[in-house]
Amino acid sequence: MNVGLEHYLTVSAMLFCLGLLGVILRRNVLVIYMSLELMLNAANLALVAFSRFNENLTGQMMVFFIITVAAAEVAVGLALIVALYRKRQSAHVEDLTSLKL
Amino acid sequence: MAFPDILFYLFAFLTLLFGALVVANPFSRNPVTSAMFLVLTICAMAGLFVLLNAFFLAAVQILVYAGAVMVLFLFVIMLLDLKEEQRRKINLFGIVTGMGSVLGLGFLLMRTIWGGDLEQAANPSVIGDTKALGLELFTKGQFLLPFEIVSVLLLVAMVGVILLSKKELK
Amino acid sequence: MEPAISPAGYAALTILLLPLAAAAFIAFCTQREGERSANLSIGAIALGFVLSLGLFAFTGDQAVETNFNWLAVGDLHVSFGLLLDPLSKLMLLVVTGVGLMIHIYSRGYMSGDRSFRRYFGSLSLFTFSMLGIVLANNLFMMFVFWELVGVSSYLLIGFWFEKNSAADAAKKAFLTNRVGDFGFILGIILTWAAFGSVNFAELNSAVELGGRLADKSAGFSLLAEPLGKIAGGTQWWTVHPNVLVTLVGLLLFMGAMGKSAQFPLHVWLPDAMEGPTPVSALIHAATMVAAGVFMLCRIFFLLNIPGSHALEFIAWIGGFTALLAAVMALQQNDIKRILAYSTLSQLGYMVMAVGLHAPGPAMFHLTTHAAFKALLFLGAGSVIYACHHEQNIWKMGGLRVAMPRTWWTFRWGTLALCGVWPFAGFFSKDAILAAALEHNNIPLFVLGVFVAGLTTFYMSRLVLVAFCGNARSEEASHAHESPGVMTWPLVVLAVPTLLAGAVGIDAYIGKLFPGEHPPHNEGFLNNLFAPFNHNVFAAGFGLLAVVAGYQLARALYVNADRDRLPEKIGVLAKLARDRFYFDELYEWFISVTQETLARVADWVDRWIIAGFLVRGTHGATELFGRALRLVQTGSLQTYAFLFAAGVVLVLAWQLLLQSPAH
Amino acid sequence: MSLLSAIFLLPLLAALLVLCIPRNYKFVIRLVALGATLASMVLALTLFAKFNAAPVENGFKFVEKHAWVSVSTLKLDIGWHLGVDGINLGLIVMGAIVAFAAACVSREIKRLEKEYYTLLLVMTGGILGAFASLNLFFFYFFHELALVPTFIMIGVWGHGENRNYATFKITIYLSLGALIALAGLIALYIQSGANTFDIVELTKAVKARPLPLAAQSLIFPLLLFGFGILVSLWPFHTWAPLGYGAAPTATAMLHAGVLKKFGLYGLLRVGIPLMPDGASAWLEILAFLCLGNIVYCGLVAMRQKDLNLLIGNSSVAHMGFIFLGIASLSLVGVTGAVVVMVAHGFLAALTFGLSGALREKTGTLEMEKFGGLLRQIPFLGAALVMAMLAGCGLPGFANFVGEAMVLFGSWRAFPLVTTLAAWGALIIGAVYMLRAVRNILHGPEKSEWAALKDASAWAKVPFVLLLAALLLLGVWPRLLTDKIQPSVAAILTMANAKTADKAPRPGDVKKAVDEAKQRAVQPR
Amino acid sequence: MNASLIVLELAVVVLGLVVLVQDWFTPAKDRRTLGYGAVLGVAVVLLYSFFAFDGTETLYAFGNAYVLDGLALWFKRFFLLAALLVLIMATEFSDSFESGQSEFFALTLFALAGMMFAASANDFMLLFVSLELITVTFYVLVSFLRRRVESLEAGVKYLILGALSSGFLVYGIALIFGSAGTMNFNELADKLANNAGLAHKQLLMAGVLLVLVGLGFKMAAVPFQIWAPDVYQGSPTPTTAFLSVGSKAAGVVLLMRLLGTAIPDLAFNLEKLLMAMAAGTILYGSLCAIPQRNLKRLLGYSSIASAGYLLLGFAVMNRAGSSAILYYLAGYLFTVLAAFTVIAVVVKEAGAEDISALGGLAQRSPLLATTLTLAMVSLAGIPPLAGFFGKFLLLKAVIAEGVRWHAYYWLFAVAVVGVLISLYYYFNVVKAIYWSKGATDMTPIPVSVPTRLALAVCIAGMLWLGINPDGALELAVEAVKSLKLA
Repeated sequence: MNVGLEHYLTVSAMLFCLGLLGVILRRNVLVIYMSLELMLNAANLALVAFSRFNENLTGQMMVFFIITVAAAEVAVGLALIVALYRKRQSAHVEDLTSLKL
Repeated sequence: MAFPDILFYLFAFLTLLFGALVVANPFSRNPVTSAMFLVLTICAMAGLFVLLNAFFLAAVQILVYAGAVMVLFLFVIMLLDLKEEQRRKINLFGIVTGMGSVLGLGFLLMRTIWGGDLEQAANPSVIGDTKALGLELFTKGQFLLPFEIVSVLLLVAMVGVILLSKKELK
Repeated sequence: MEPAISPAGYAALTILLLPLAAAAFIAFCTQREGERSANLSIGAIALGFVLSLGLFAFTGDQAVETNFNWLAVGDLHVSFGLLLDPLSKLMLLVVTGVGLMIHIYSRGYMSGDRSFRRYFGSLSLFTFSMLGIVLANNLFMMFVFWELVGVSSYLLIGFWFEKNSAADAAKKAFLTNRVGDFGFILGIILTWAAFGSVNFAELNSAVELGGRLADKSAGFSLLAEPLGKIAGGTQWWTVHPNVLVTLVGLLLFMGAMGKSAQFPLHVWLPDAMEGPTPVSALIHAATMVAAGVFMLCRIFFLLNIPGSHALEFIAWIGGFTALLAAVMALQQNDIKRILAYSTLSQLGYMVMAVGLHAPGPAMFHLTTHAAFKALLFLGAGSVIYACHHEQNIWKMGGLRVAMPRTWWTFRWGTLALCGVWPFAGFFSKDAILAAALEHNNIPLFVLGVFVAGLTTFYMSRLVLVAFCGNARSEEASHAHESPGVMTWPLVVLAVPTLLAGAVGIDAYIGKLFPGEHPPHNEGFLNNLFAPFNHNVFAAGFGLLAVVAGYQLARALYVNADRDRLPEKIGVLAKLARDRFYFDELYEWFISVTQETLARVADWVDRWIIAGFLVRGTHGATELFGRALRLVQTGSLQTYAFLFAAGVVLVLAWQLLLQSPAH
Repeated sequence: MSLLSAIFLLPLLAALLVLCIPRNYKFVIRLVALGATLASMVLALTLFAKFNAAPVENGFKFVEKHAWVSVSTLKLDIGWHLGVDGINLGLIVMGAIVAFAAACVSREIKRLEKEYYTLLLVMTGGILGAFASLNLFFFYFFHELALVPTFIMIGVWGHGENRNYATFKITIYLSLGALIALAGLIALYIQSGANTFDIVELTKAVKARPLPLAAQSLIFPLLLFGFGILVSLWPFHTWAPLGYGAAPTATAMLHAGVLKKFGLYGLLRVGIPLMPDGASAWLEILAFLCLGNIVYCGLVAMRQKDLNLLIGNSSVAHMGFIFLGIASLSLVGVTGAVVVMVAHGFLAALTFGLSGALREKTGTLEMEKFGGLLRQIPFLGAALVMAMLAGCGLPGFANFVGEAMVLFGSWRAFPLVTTLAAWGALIIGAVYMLRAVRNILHGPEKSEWAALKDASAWAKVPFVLLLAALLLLGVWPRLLTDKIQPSVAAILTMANAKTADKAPRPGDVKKAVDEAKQRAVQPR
Repeated sequence: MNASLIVLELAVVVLGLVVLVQDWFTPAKDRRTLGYGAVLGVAVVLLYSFFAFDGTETLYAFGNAYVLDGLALWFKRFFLLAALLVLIMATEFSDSFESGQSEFFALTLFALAGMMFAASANDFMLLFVSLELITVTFYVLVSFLRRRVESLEAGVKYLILGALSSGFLVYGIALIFGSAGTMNFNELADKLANNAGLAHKQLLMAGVLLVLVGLGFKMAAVPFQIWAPDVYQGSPTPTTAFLSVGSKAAGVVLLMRLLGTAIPDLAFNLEKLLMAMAAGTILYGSLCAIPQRNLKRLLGYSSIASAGYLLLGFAVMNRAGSSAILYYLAGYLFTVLAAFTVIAVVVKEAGAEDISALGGLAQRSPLLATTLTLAMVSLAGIPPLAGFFGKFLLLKAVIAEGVRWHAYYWLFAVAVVGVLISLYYYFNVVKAIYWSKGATDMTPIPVSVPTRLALAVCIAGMLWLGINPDGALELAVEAVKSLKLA
């Protein structure tokens, strides 16, 4: 069987699920954040694959923007995590429970 | 099986393997490890991008993602002096339900992907090299505006990072 | 459509409204001038009496109706209507005449009471209401004034409201009357539903017509349908018209039961003696309690519809009340209570008379009774006044010397009550006994005669104990005659007590009820002996009973210092003294029915509806909210999981369940 | 501003004015409130005097109509439409009088006067506006406008330890009722096909094309129970005694007296005429629910120890008569129901006003604690006795006329219910009313109340006013019934349009008798 | 290409830059003036929007990626007004920031720009980018009080969950792009209309659903509501206010475009899902709020419930529903901003966010008490305030659909239950203002003139929308004209 769109999408979907799994199961905020990057990358893969097989560069343009946005997001996010770590001396999500109910 | 297909399977396997190791590494719970595997994942994906003729993006992926973003991650990890994640009590219920929902999502996505909806060109000829993308970006109006907005976004990120990580307060 | 009003109508209207005006004026305009209030009140009723006399003298027997359109909605037409016919004119005289004496008497009796003003205000209000009943030309108006009489008697009985007993008695009187009114209004509604009118004249012509036509109860067959609904639920079946007319009659009679204190609604009357004595005289002897009998006479044509068995029932209720009350009177020691039971007993006579198809004699007895019973009550009041509000006859004695005028008038009243010839009571009682004989109702005749004997017995007991013998208490020994403002009314009332029997009242009323055997007015002297000519058995047995009763009383009570009757009749005496435990029985009955229902309703309200259902819903909602809120654990992991689960849920819902098959 | 709109806009404007007055000028604030309600009462009385029974098109007089919201693309057309006929005329006049009385008794309020009078005026305006509106949207709008001040007033100026619970209970209960009714009204708007909230237009549309049965049987119960909750229809009544028990005097007067009639009015104005078939299925059930009010709540009232709870329950009980009258669908019964609506308005205001005065003077309403008060407070006592007697249906007061008419009118349709209702009216009502009089006013004087003072001359004004109204209508009911009757007849024509009543009516009998008479006179 | 269409956004961005730059030249104590300057600037832009555009015709720019129609213009003005009021609040609030007052204003303006772009998004790429601009800015705004751990915690929670939702959104866009081959809404709609097969593609539906996830997150709709209470509570009050109005509205306008412009032929399939979401959101928000004592958190739950009411309008998916959404949002703007302004003042004064901080407010500041009461009453949906008419329109739209399908009656019933429950907690707030016991501090609370003005605007808005809805409703109807609705 020739490698086609389905295959790329399958990889993408699996990667997406892996990222999601990380977000749900890991307790370290940084790792969670990395897992989120995995999910974005999965989307990127899907977009590039679609772009290729639909003969349409728009998808790739989208990836371009996603990467840029992700970079900005990561910057802000990490700064935030650093700030929180300074306060809490922890990057564990269990420790983030002053807001609840 | 054609050579590109073999490459696809290789990179796909690597991507998923490294991705899995980002999420769950049986040998180390250190975030650094996760970060390093994320770099590897990204690199493997760049390979997939090349297979998809998205050369520019493959380069960007490595330059921006593996280069800049991941370095940022590592810096932070180092900055925070994170120890290996202590082994806390494993929440079995959480793991099971979490796995359950992720598997559910996976099932649904797979079902959708293999549902026969896909249309694909038989011999795709699109090549996403720098020139093509550059032309696309700067000649088509539809990308111009997002581009400009992203610049504002970056400004916001800059301001935000400064604000959030400034040590002393004015 | 307002009809022209005749001069007689104006007069009637004036008579009716004068006391109301007096009451209103007293309520709003006199502040502390008690005297002026009394004068206003007396003036109003005096004027009314004069006008009534004029009406009585100068208007013919033809009924005159005056209608003011009061309410007209759909099929319900109620006029504020005044009906002047012999019946109402006679009652006008009774009410205003006896009322006038009582008003005058009250000025003396109530002098010094701190609520003098209120007393006369209420009295005038009562007079107004009573006159309203008398003059009403339709059932609805009658009911209106019926209720007003109830409420003004409530005010008067509870006049000394600081006394618990008075306050309770007022409440009891009102409530018991209300039970009667409940039947009354249902009866009125049924009548209206059947005939489409509440006007007496219209009803009468409809009934007459129904009687003349082959269809004997033209209107009543229509009642079958809604009644069937009550009885049969979904099944529509026809109730026999006879049942219906009887039912209507009995429901209307319920009103009379309440007002005229007929068994089983008799319990309020003795308690009502808690009111000032003139009030007892006015309300519970002469007027209010007579209203029931008057009403029965008024609607006699409705009770007398062919096929109705209401009258039989009424007769027996009346007879039973007469007997029961007489027995209870035997063992009372309170002078007013004895009179109260005696009133009950006499009302029983009247009701019995109506039941015996003899409304004429009933009205006759009502009239004479009004005079002599008012006299007796006022006399009792005089005694009480003299004895510093001592009411126990065993603490009196020897009053005949100290209070000569009271003694003489009281004795006349007693004679009339016992039915001694030639006092008025003899004639009216005789007419009733005769009616029983004429209808071949021997049991009721025997009962009537027996009660006559009992009446003589207990009244003789009263007179012998209270007036004769020696004073048995400090108060009694220092008693002296009451002031003239109190004794002169006694004297005035003594006149009709002696003479009313033979002036032809029966003949006057008889014109109203042509179906019966109307006696003829043959002049005073002839009338004096008419009973013996007419029905010698009735007269003879009546007198015999009097003699027997008096002899028995004399044997027991001449110079007695205690009651020796209980030794003779044993347990019956105790039963009589304790009023056959009707109050206790009712109290028990009410507590097991109404009070229990109220308790249950309150419990259901408190615990089931407000508690379980409302608070339960509220609690469940809040609980649900609190439970749901637990989702917000604050843990990012949980949040992420829930988010993911939500995504899966949405995708699964839409992609699996809502697959676009169409 | 026309006469009709002035009646309720005046209080609303006065509310704005009060908002602008500094809070220290308490006297001025009170004066404005009194003045506004007085003016609106006078205007209402003028309206009443000007109203004549001459028939007009659509049956409404003093009509005022403006466009308000009209968006054709949404098929949304809400117009400002005011008008009176015999039914709401009495309610408006009654409401205005009660509002003035409520403003009078508000002297008991001693804190946050500015807010209080603002809310009172808003409530007044809302109430009167609801009754004046011929557009269902504004009908509902003004009702809600009046409802919220109710809640807040109970909460802020209420009495008793149950105040909180009572506030929330009444808020949620009444809002539930209002929302259910709103659902019904919107459904009516949509399903009538007329796409209008205008009552006149709706009536026309339904006359031309009756609502389909399915729609009727959906909408009518919504209206019945929605409005029913607002009127404390059994078993949705428990908010009422509790709420009134906790409410400040004026609020209880206005709500129990006037605002509560909203649901009944709505049922009569909309539910019965527009959905005759939907109604016919429910009216029998309604008739039995009435018994819940009349008998059951009467029994509950018998057990109350607190005067306000007693009055509250009795007020619930009185609603039963109105429901019964409406359920009877007879001219006499429905007219009687309207009379009771008006009469009960005065009565409820009077009783709550009196109990408020009593509480203000004694600080309690527990009947056990009183006794022999008639001596100390002859005026209030006498007024209370009169109110209680009016409450148990004594002739001479307007309530009697209405209740008697209801009983007369409903006999044919529901004999059993009528019988029990008469029992409730004549006996149960009398039991608890007299019990209250007995416990509070009669009996031996108690030393702790020896210093009690009767109401001052000014304080008597509202009570005299209300009593006078009750007596006037009781003595001269035609003042009201002649105006009500044609309007009710119009409604009943619609209500009975579909199912021709084959059962003979009292009038038929009279006719038959008359005919028989004619025949009898003719020679054989 | 008609680049002049973005003049409003451009002006806002420039204003933000000016504020940032001007910061250097402004001494610390005068930074407040920057806030007022920003307010003034936004006001000018808002006014200018009325002169520059009338929204009667649909204008496109940037390769049809940017659309300026009635809807976009309506929402732009909405966002401008919201930002205006938020900026006033922020200026008052800025004392509590240890640093970065002017950055706060500037970031608010950038977020505003993002919202305004979102209002005009006609392309998934623009949708994504503008949404990210909003989100990323809010990461900073939420955690602005970095001295307070709650603020940072809220920031991290918003960050992680926001990024998660972005991930789903992006994946959804990818799937849509993959199945339709375009990112433009108009082109997608055309393809859907001309290609019946496309409508049946599960891939497209999955993509739409994932985009819905992203937008649902913005709106705080169940099951993506979970972040809202925590973030609302932890954020600085002006941020919370902007979050609950602006961010939510951005989600709304994008969802409207998605359903009304991009996939009008597919939207019908989502009916049941949207109904379920609406019902769930209303119930969740209402139920959870019952025991809530923290004011901002309470408003967080209330904002969830409001999202539910908005979803009612989406569920009916017609002109009446959409215009009702707009109307409701307009009322919601004034109401919520009034509430948050009062809360900001009170919280600053009392130092606590508990509902008991309102004790004695009636005495301490009648203006604040009245405003908050009106806001609560309006939120509860009671006339004559804006909330009533908005809810009325929504409920009417729902009942109208009931004729077609009876399930809408049940949806209405759920809404009624929600309204009833919400009455309970809204009146709890009113209760706290007027009759709670134990309020000790009775010192009057000073209210500055700009705040008074803001409150006056809010009250006027609430009353105007409640009493004279005709014009505003006409505007809303005009605004949704460009959507392809039944």
